Amino acid sequence: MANQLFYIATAIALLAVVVAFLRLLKGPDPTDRVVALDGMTITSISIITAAAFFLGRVIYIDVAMVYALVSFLGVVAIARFIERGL
Amino acid sequence: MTLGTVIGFALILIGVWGMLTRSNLIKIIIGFSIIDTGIHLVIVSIGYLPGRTAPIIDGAVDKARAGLEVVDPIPSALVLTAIVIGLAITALMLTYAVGMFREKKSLNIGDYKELKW
Amino acid sequence: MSVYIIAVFGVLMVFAAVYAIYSRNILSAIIASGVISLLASIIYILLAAPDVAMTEAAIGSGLTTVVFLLALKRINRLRGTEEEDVDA
Amino acid sequence: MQDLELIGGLLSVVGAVFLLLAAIGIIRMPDVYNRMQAGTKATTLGSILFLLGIGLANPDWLGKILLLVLFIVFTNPISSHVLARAAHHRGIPLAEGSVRDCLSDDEAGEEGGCE
Repeated sequence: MANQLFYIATAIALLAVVVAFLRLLKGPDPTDRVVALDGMTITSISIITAAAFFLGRVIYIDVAMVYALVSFLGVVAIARFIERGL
Repeated sequence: MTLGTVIGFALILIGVWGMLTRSNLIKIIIGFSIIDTGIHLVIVSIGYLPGRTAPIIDGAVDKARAGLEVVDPIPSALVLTAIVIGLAITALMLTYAVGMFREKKSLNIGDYKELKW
Repeated sequence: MSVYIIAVFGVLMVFAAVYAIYSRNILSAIIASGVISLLASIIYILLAAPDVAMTEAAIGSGLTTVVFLLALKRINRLRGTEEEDVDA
Repeated sequence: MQDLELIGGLLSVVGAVFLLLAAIGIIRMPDVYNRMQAGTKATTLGSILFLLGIGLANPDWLGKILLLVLFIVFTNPISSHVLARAAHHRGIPLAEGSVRDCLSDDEAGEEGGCE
């Protein structure tokens, strides 16, 4: 029962990634694309943690931490480039 | 897994197409980095064995039966080196692009007709 | 479950790669190539290679994007304008 | 123990619904600033609920998951703030129906009004 609930939650999160990706393809300005990238990465962190739960390895959560840190630094770097040229 | 191989080859083809048809120097370098990602994906998916887990021995893997439970770690190690070398090659190509732009004030590859400058 | 996740992210990667080649704005193409690396690192986790996933997320997505942006800043300074749009 | 897993699963489904609503907000809102509100606040709440649901279903991992939640809570508002400043500096216009632009007023040296 509980496992089916987690499967449903992961499927909804996958749908969320796909919907946010449409804005990345569509957005008129690079700022829109960075906003879509930010939303996609936070949703992907949830999917990585769900994969760690299904596969039963705690080591995958460390990857999620590195992913969060690096995506934050990337977003800050692109925003600084847009604002005053890095 | 076969699916990873298919995605990797699709990325390689898209990267080759981009490198051959675009005329902007930075677009060519982006095509090269897409080819790089595709090759890494192919090598990692060749080393994957279905139903097995990551080759890191902790509480979740039995030490005595570890050889029967983990995937092949050699392709992972090779790709780990290849990623870092790919970054170095990308940085070198960008350095050449900046130098060429400083010389002729153009990013179009059709403007560079000499064999040396 | 992991087969479906790999299929969805693979299709997204292919679309992002085609967009990165087609786009006329260089900054958008650089963002798209960063998205390709981030999605590839999730596929590496599902292919049981967490060390490769960590390295790809740190170097392929973070450092490569920063190196591209640095080169673009150099080129814009040499050109003398602030825009990042370059004709393909 | 079975009840805890059930509660965790329900919490994860609620968090995933919040993530989906955030994605729909990213694609439906009229301009960059509204998209940023939807894409940062709702994803923060959704991912916190999702991760806490997994942590309740597997209590051994609760320490690492709490660390990840703390990390998301610290970094997500900062990236939203930096992006909003960059969009404003770039000169992207507000959507129709916006009533007040406090950052422009502050840069123009206008007194009062915006807190």
